[in-house]
Amino acid sequence: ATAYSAETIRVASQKTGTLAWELAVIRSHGLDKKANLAIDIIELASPEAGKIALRAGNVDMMVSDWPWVSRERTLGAKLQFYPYSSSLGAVMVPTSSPIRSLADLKGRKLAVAGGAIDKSWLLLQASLKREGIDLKSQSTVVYGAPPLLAAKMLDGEMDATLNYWNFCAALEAKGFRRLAGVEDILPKLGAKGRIAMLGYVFDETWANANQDAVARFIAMTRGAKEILATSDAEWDAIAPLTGAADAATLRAYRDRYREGIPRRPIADEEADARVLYRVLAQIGGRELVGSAADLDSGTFYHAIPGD
Amino acid sequence: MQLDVEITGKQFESAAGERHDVLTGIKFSLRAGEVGVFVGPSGCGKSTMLKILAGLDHDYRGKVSRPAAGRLGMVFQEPRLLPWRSVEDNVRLAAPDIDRARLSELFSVLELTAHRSHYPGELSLGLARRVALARAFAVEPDFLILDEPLASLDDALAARLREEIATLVGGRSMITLLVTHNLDDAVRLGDRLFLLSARPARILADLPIPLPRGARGEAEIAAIKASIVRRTNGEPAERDAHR
Amino acid sequence: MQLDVEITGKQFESAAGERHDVLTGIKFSLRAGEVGVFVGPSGCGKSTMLKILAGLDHDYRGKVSRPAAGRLGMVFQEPRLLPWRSVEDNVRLAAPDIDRARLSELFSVLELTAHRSHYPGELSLGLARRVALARAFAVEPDFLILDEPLASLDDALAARLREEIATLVGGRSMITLLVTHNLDDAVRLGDRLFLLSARPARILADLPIPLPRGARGEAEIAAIKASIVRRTNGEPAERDAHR
Amino acid sequence: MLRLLSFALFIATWWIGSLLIGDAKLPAPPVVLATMIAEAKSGALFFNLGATLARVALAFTLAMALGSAIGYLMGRVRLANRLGDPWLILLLNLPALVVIVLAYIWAGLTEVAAIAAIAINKLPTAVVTLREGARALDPALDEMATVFAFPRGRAFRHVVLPQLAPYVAAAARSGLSLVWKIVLVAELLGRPNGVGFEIGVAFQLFDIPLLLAYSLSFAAVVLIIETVLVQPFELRASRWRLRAA
Amino acid sequence: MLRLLSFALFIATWWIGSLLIGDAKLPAPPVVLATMIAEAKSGALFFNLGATLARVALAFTLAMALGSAIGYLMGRVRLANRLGDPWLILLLNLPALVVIVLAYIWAGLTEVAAIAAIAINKLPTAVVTLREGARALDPALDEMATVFAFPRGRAFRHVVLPQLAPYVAAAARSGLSLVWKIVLVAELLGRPNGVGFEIGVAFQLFDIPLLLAYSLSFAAVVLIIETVLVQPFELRASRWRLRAA
Ligand SMILES: Nc1ncnc2c1ncn2[C@@H]1O[C@H](COP(=O)(O)OP(=O)(O)OP(=O)(O)O)[C@@H](O)[C@H]1O
Ligand SMILES: Nc1ncnc2c1ncn2[C@@H]1O[C@H](COP(=O)(O)OP(=O)(O)OP(=O)(O)O)[C@@H](O)[C@H]1O
Ligand SMILES: [Mg+2]
Ligand SMILES: [Mg+2]
Repeated sequence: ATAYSAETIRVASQKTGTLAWELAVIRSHGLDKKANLAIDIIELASPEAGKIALRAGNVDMMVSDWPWVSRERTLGAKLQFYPYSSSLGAVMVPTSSPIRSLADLKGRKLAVAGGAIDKSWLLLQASLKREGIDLKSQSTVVYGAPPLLAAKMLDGEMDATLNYWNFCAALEAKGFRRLAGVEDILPKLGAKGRIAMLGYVFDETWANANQDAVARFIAMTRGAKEILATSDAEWDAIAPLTGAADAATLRAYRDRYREGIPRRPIADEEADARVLYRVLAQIGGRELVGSAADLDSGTFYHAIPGD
Repeated sequence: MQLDVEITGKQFESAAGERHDVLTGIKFSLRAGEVGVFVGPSGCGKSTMLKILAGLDHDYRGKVSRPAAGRLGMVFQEPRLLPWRSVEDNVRLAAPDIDRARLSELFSVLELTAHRSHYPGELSLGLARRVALARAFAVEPDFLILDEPLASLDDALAARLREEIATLVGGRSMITLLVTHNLDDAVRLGDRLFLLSARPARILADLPIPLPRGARGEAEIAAIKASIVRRTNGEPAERDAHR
Repeated sequence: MQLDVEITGKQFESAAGERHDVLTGIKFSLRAGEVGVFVGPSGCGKSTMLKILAGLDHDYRGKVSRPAAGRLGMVFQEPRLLPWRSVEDNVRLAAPDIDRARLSELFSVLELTAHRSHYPGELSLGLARRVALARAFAVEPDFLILDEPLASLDDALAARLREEIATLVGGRSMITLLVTHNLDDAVRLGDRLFLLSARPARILADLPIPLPRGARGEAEIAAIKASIVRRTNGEPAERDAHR
Repeated sequence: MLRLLSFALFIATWWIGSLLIGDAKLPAPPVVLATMIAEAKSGALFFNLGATLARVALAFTLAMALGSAIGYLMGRVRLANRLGDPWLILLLNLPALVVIVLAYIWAGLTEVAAIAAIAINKLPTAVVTLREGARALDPALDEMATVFAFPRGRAFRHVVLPQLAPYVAAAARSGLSLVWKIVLVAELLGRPNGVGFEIGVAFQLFDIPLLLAYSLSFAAVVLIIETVLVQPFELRASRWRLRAA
Repeated sequence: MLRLLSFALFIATWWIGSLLIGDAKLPAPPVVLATMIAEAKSGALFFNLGATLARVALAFTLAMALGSAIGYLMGRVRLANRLGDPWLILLLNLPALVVIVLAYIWAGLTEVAAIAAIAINKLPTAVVTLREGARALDPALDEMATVFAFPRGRAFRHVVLPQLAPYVAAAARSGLSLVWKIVLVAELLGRPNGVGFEIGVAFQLFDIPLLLAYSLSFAAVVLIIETVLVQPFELRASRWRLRAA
């Protein structure tokens, strides 16, 4: 224990999200004490709740994506982004499905999680467009809530689903085939590597005022990620949090999670984000990215030592 | 066509749960063309009886055989008009087949012509009762039940309406039941007069009125009335029997 | 304490939008202890006038000065009981200060003792009207308004209640207004008798009844009645004037 | 006139509020209006509003018709009430989310499932309201209709319906608002268009002007329907009621 | 008795349904019961149910009280109705989601914001129902109360309230169900506990037994309250109504 009280960082965490897993590891290993931080976790039940919490001033930090942060910045809210996970969605099909490539999706019933402005969905469309396929009009697209669509996939009501990575992992454990991950199509669109779509989002002014604490926070979470990356036993400890129904699912979660730990320099991340931002804007993600043609230059947070 | 009534018992259960008798011995028959008049103390069970005879209440002991295929017309003790329909519609809904001329005639006899398009809420009680009368007359009933039809009307109007009822009764071969507290009405309109006891009601006396309706002069009427008053006053103990 | 009334006009607008006159010339005064009786054809505007005098309707032309601090008791033309309160509660709610003995006495005079705990829906119309009477009496009014209080009651009971009203009126110095279609009631109870025209109502005649109430024998009453009948029949054209 | 004034007052309150709270937390009327116009120009507003209105109309009609019938029955027939009551309470207290999710699971991500789910959510509230209405029916008028041998249809139309009217009005108004609340959830969870879908998008983006633009468009549609259709009709239907003195 | 039978019938239908459709799509009663018991044992059920019930109780009371008062006023005073009506329609047709989001943004992710948002969602439906009730009040009884100089309180309690009772009952029942539907959204979006939070989690995990366990727990609570409290009271209060012959 230190003589002076630790700085408090309030973090919004979705109860079923990966951030909750990391926070559990941080707690159990006392990483927060070592970083001299008090982590105040605001548990929430839905992804959007974090945005409300940040806007309402109830938390300092939440997890979201950089297209949104850039959009908010052009609208006047000075938020910033720091990479958190490069786990991306994937297109899943049943094992025995005749669908062999993304091009085969033509004319099929495709369940898209997250709606028309989902980033993965826009990127998938963009990449297929380069092959002359307009997936939106050439296949039957069904939008819906991610868990619901995953269940629909299990039912066999859909031919394929583009879903969030955790639902894909669960499907994988149930024997579904991973047709393609979104990271696989990124190079085609001009990205240099796996990009971290998700990141910590916080207010610029707050971050500047608390640079040191933010740096310690990032370092601390890296520590937690390292533990989860190396220790299998740790996964058994957090298994109840993941809601994994069986060992196979947990294993799938673990592997995909490990893949998704961002390890690239932030400058590379930002460069790729710039490229993809244009792709997104082009494919009709105006709604998603807003009116600006380019990624807002202040979107990424650069003040972490060592980046 | 005939009405045969034998009600041996009718009970009500109050909200508090106690049961009490309302009718005990009601037994009579009426033939077509006859007017049966019922006179009895307030609260003795007259309306209850009429409800049974109208087929509105089946929860009684006994047997009632009503004229089978006949049309029923009834004037309830309260007007029971539909507040959201005009006077004319109230009548027409009960008697959709009535022709214009007859309707106009009815309204004119009952002095309702000025009120045809009014809603019941805009009527005086006397007017509303007249609408109820118009409705009962309009169906051209074979079986007519009148529960104090001439209450709340001034004497002159009441007398004219009594004539109208007499005409109606005389013109068609129908069975009529009339409840009234007005002996004058009773004697002028009735063919048979039933005196009822206090609750639980039973028929105390069944007095036929010998002369045909048209032939009754003021003197005869006075005589009959006097005899009835004598009878009813002879039994003062009855009325509070239920306490 | 005095009641001064001068209503020069009262109109109603029907739902269809037409306006029609209901009262034109109503001008009279009553002193404490007096009973004013109003007799007029059905629908002429009696209840409307009573409503104005009771202070329920302020939309009229003219001026009414009511007894200032007096308690008001009223029997409406329909019972207007609260269906969800027992007979006793209906009375008690209007007259919370009434003592047990007086209440029991009232119920006993009105032959309601057996019905104290009943709900209005379980009463006959005559019983309900008696409850309304009990309620008006129970408040021990200084200003009593009775709109056909004895309708729907049998003659014997009506006569007894008439006595009761006379006693009440005689015992307290109050102003009483009575509307009735029964000339007998009018002459036996009234001090002043107002004959009203057909709608729009105006006072046709203001007849003082000279003898004090207690002193009127059957012969005098018959004489007064006869004179009134003569008067009303002298003006047959009035009644349909509003058509 | 007064309505217009009141409406103006609303806009004024909103505007002042947005000035006080700040545009980020409550966008001012012109901002929302601009968004609305942009959406209208692109056609998206009408397309989505149309889709939602169609769903609302269908689900609402279905639920009102069925719910009123069941409610009427439960109010009149004691046995029906006894039997139906536990089901009613259950249905009443099942979360919208659960009903919608189950409907989608059983009937697929289809239009039918969505409309059925919405209707099922609204149904019990209509039942509950109409049941009260049926219980309050005046037996005296029933007796009148029996005596004068009103055929079933005539009795229903002229005797029963006018008595139920205020309950129907209450059920319809609050029901429409409920349907509208639930259709959004249904669209959010599994429909590819509609106001709910757009609101979902707006919500994901945290785009408050867009959120308000769509919400208020629907409210405006209802406001117009109320002013032009419902209220004149209501006024006509309640003409018989005496205006208070 | 009959209620119990009907309830048994419900369980039977469910069970058979789950056998036909398959456990994955509709878990059988014992599965849900087991989940319920597990949650109860861990204390989570009571904790979350308690949190939600507290919110429901507060928001419900607030909305019913305020909504009834406003509705009564709007039903009796024409001016109030004219002025309030556009606001009412607007409020009625604002999506729950929007109200909740705005409340959280303005007042923070607080308990107060949640309860206020829920109450605001329910308020207009209470207003609408009570307004109809106030419009249907019998002027004859009002006149009676005036003549006999009923003090305001007595007139309200003995003359007005019994006439409003069926409307209050309808508003309360359908209102409780609405509050319950909305509290879930509010908890989903910004509370760290409660049934809505758990249902959100269950949905993310697509754990249907958990989803049903929480949903049905609340329904069960309401069912018990209805049976033990509300219905006996209602029976007493409507004793004066004549049973149909
Ligand atoms: N609210 C109203 N709107 C329109 N017209 C009305 C209204 N109330 C009464 N009237 C009309 O005013 C006239 C007088 O009614 P009122 O009730 O005063 O008559 P009344 O003399 O008491 O008759 P009755 O002896 O039948 O009770 C009637 O013609 C009636 O139609
Ligand atoms: N639904 C009911 N429940 C309980 N008791 C009832 C019910 N209806 C009537 N009664 C009782 O039955 C008795 C007879 O009532 P009924 O209406 O037949 O009297 P009535 O002879 O028509 O009297 P009136 O001349 O006053 O109209 C009354 O004592 C009344 O209290
Ligand atoms: Mg009777
Ligand atoms: Mg009158």
